[in-house]
Amino acid sequence: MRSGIFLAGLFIAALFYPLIFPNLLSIAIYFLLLAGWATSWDILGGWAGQVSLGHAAFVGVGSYALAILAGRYGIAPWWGALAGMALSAALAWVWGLVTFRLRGPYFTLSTIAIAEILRLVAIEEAWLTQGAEGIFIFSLKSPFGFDLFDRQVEYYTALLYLAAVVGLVAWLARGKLGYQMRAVREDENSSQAAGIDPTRIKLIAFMLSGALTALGGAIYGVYLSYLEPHDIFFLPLSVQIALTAIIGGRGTPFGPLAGAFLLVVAAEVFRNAFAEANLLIYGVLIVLVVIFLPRGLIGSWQHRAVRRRYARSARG
Amino acid sequence: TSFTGRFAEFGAQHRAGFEVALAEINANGGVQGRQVELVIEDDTSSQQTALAAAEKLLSRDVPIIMGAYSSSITNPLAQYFTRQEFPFLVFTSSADSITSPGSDWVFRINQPAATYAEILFDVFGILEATESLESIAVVHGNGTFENAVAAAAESLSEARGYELVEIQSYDQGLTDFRPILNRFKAKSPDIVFMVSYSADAVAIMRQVKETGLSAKVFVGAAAGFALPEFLEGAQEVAEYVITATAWTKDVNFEGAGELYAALMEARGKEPTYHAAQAYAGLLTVADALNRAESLDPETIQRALAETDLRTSYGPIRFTDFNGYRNQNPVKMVAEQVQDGAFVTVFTQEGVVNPILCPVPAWESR
Amino acid sequence: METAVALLQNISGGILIGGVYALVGTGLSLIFGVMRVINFAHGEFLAVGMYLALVGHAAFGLEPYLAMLLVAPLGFFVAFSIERLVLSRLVDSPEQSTLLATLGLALILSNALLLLFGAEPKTMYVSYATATVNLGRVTLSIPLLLAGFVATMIILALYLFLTKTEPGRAVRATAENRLGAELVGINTLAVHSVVFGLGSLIAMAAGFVLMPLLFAIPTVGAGFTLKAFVVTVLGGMGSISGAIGGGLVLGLAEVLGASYLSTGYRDAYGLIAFLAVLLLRPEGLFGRTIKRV
Amino acid sequence: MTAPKAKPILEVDRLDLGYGELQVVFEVSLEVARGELVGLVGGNGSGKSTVLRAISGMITPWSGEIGFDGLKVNGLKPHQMTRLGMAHVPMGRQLFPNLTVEENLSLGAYLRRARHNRSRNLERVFELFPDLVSKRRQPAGSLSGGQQQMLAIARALMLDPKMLIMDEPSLGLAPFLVKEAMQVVRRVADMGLPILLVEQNVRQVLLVSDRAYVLENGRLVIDGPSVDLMDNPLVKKAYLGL
Amino acid sequence: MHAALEAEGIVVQFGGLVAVNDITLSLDEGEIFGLIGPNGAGKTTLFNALTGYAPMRRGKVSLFGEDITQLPAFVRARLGIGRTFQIERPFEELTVLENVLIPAFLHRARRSDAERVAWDALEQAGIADRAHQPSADLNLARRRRLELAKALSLKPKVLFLDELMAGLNPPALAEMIGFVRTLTKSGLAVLMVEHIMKAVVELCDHVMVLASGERIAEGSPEQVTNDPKVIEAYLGDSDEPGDR
Ligand SMILES: Nc1ncnc2c1ncn2[C@@H]1O[C@H](COP(=O)(O)OP(=O)(O)OP(=O)(O)O)[C@@H](O)[C@H]1O
Ligand SMILES: Nc1ncnc2c1ncn2[C@@H]1O[C@H](COP(=O)(O)OP(=O)(O)OP(=O)(O)O)[C@@H](O)[C@H]1O
Ligand SMILES: [Mg+2]
Ligand SMILES: [Mg+2]
Repeated sequence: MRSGIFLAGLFIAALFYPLIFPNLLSIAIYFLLLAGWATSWDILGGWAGQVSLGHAAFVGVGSYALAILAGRYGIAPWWGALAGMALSAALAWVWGLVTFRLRGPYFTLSTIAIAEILRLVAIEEAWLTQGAEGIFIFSLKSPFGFDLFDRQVEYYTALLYLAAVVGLVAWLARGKLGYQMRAVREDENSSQAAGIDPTRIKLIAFMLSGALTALGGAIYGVYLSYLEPHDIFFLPLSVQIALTAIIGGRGTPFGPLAGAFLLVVAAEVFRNAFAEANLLIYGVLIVLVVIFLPRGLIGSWQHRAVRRRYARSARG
Repeated sequence: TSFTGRFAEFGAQHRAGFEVALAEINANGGVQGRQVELVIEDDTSSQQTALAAAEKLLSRDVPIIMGAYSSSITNPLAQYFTRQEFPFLVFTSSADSITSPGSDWVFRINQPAATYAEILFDVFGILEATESLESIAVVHGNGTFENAVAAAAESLSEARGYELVEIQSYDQGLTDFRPILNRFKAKSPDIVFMVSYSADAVAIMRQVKETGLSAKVFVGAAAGFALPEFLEGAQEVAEYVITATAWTKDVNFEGAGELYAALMEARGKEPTYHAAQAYAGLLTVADALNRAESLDPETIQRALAETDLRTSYGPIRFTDFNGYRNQNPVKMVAEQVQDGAFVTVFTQEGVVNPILCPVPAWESR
Repeated sequence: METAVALLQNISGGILIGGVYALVGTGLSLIFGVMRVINFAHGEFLAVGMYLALVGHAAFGLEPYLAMLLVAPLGFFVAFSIERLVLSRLVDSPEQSTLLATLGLALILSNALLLLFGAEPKTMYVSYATATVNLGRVTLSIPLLLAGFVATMIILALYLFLTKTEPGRAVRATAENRLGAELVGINTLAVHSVVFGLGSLIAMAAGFVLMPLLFAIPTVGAGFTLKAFVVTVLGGMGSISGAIGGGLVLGLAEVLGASYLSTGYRDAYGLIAFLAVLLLRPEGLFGRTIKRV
Repeated sequence: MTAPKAKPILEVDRLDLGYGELQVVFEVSLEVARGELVGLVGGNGSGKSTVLRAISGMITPWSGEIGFDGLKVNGLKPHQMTRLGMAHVPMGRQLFPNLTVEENLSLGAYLRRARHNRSRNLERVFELFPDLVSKRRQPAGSLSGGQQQMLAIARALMLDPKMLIMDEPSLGLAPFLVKEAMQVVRRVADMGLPILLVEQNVRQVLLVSDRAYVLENGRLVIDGPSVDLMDNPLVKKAYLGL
Repeated sequence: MHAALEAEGIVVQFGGLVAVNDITLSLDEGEIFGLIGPNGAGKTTLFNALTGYAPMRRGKVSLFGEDITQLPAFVRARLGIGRTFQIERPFEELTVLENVLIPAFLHRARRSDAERVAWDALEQAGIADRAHQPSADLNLARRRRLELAKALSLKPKVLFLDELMAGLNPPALAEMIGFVRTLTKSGLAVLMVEHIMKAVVELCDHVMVLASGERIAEGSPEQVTNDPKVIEAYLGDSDEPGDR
């Protein structure tokens, strides 16, 4: 409850951000998108416990769907985004059906493989994606007269996206599906004994996760306005999405948000402060967080809080 | 530009070029009597960091922005600056799409990718006088740039009547080209046309020898084959390879030799044409700023458009041609590896040094 | 006739490349088998190996294979210390912690290489870089032959170590049950450090043997990490003999796919084989199924 | 016969133990003399396993002292304790399921101190557990629960230990195996090896042990010769279900 | 009128090993059925077959006359089969209440409704006082109660208990026996595997003895405990451990 109020406050503060920092919008947009992707990733990776290192594929599907539909057929970007989400959900469904027989590290490795294959497809099937040449988003229909290429508009779109994703996850977490996902993560046999169909729950999680990631991908596509397979279907992007969620705290509604904040700010600060050593320091930061906060920023805090609350109630 | 990440190698070259140019400009009294300050941001080889850095630069009231190395990064930057109506000078990225269709705000001093193929096909034309060249096989990386060069080669083969027997792409970082080369060998093409970054270039040539693939002409379009690392790594197998490049120390522009020496000193090792491009880019900017009455974007844009500069990199002026926009029509040069060194063999003015052709078969070297 | 020679040529090329892949996979498999850590920095250790070979070559003018023997202790020490400093603190942490930690290590290593050696590709020139031998009409690259041979020897040595020696048995016991191993007096944390050191050293050795064939750039590792994953999954995670089979399958799949289908999808062939194996035989092509009660 | 005469092999002095911020064992002191079979009993969650874990080095004591064979051993790791001659048969046995029975046993004698006696000990162990002889080439994971328990004890004996500590060796065993396991424990003790035995099955423990301690909510409440405890009304009520 | 649960000719094989061989049993509402036998006899495996976790080679299972042989475990759980696991498996990252909430959601989608069901189950299993404790920190006795509460919040019609009493000390054991006894009052049918003969004798209406996958005896607790075959294979002859 308290965290709900805190979050609403944060959201309102975020509404004023462009007024205070009109020149720091790009980085804020990326933060919002990364947080949104990580939160979406976490539905599958944190709540349902299936660590994916292939989520860049959904960013790709979302952004390419929008770009292709808008560029070639002049279809409005929101329909493009929807199409990307639908396509991603379908992709996740097939992907899940094929790979959910695998457990733990095997599943993770299979996601890398599938995303890599998709990257090669995006490069090789130039008739669809224009291949390595890349694809531009030159003009888009403007909803209500908003110019979608305007950084402010993009900022608010991304903010809405993040708010929606975080809100959805926070709401899910308290309800039936949230608990069913956690049950599946903890122990598939036990969850069957509780009447849960683990495959179905994982599929739902995967499809939701994929579709929401694709929505963020569509916004990202507009923000970049130029897409190229190597950069979009990029293993490091997949890794960063997962990293953000895990550093923040897997399976916590606000962990990915905290993770994105830490990573984006750290990356920017290090980029300016350490010049060529910046990625090295960034790596050190990751290792330190892992060693000292093994459950991630929010996760470790929550873990301790639950115990403290219990210890207090047991004493009192 | 990129100082870390995948493209860090080129960022380092750029830095040398900037240093030399900046020293020169400020030694000559700066711009309109003021010393020039260069603000550099590292894009960490990432599109999104580049965009954030661009916005940051805009907010710092710089008059003009230059960038970046990779076309995949420059493309979104060009889009961004066009929308912001801010002058943007491209000095290395060669994807055609940057200036074709291009925009009023994007200027490029370096050559588009297609010209790499053009100059080489011009060389083939010359060689036709003595040799019959009919078939061509292309191997290229699947990056934006290599792809563009290969596409140009494909259409040029058709336009100029060569039979394209194979065109094969490979994924970056590939180590084993033998399957591709064996395929080529089966078709025995007259020309082997390779488009690769430097690291792959060495591996390809070594494996060409290993598989015993012989052809009358080996050409390496683009970056990989024109770098000093290529000579160092490939050694004797690099012999006879013809490459296209934007600039060498032997080009007949005044001061090229001195520039080479200065860049050499700044980089601490063999400079590449990327360094020269960065140098020329900065000179262009200084020149435009010198002519601009004020620092608002339109004025600078106009000043840029009117650029007519001679540098040791070559002449710089921006025109519209063949669908390009604000593109400096660079004259490329072709070099051939002869006795372990790059020898400039062909420029727009014609053959300057003899071109060795046909390449002897491996057994008889 | 021509096509038969070409096929033989391709198969032998695939086998040799596969030998090197097997070596890369073996190290990863060893680490996973004992520590249950998927080492995302594995390829980076290979890159470290390449640079060590370069340094050895440049500083002492050593043949990479000789340099390997000299520099091996140093490489082992680096990996050993990294395990001590980082991974050993994570033995009781949740599974994703080690995954993250190795990702962090990968970043650290590749950027340390960038700072030390610069970004430009470095090649090593050895006199036999392009030498070949002919077996009938099949041409084989000598550096590749050497690489395949050394890879085989290293794997063999590792196999003998694990099955025939007392410390090897301690390693296997640790892999089976860490607490159980502690209880018979095995210092399992030390075993982890040694195993990580060994596994990474094997990756570095792969870097050494690849150096005359390839080039070093600081970011070369990531691709090899992926290949190592493919190899280990093909062969069965944690199985040394499996890694050999996995390496060969990957080498052949890539070469044959690239030769007879399309080269653009070359990397996809290995990945598709990988997925197929994961789905049809999750224990690996060569793994045994051990069902427990 | 039961009173310790020489200096005890294990001395535990005012031990405080816990997990995270939660203390579960308070000022526990106990000792085991050479040649003695001592029981440690108590209700669920009273902290018995926790005490054993501290002794074998799996957890570090908050305060208090553990002395083994004349040395202060606080904070040593399990493998270090093993090196000193402390063998621990934990709950869940911790065998190497994919290795054969024989390999499991020979790993039991992994340490140098035990290695040269390996074949002699192997004979002794097979004498003690004749059931294992026919299974020596089978993977440990394929044994029945009772056989696995035997193997766990046997592996501990391969170490040539100075002392043995055991956690619930009868858990989950069929009734006749419970008795058999207890008899084995007694036989091992009769060979002169000091044993600290933790068991849920209080009745069985009191039947086989020389002396016993009773732990309740992390504190020692009663101790004394097992025969006396058998008749102690408190023990009768709380632990024997009488 | 159908029996609550009927199983006919169940056979389970692992490779060459026949773990359960041709077992038939039937269980009525309100009945407690005991399954005993030496380690490795196949008790857990039989449980797994009936609840849908082990593949059956042959045989038929029906619940109130409805054939459930082909149904996966989670569907059987929805139809009213609750079970505990021999090695308890709490959802470790969750608190006790949340653990029980998960099965409680099965019949109620609303959280407040599900919470009510969960609290009832916690009360019934006697662990309501620990509702907010992280389940990973529970001791053995409480883990067992949590297992029971989880099974109960499914509102099952047939309950499978696999060694629920193992490792409990006498007071905890007596308490647990009490819990189980109250369960049958509402007509729940219970199938239990136990090595603790005290619990078997006190609770079961009917006992079956397995050894090496075969049924070797069946009947009332008294009949079975006095059967020489059972004494030889399972109970052992004397009550005293060794002679000293
Ligand atoms: N790993 C752990 N983390 C947190 N608390 C623990 C842990 N292990 C045990 N505890 C708590 O410590 C207390 C003592 O546990 P311990 O296992 O020592 O009891 P025990 O006497 O062996 O009981 P049992 O009959 O269950 O084996 C219990 O309340 C238990 O919940
Ligand atoms: N997944 C499996 N794969 C192979 N064999 C198995 C498997 N599960 C059980 N077994 C074998 O089936 C037999 C019966 O095992 P089960 O677990 O049913 O015994 P149990 O009667 O429950 O014994 P306990 O009282 O020790 O729990 C054993 O021999 C066991 O080794
Ligand atoms: Mg215990
Ligand atoms: Mg069982």
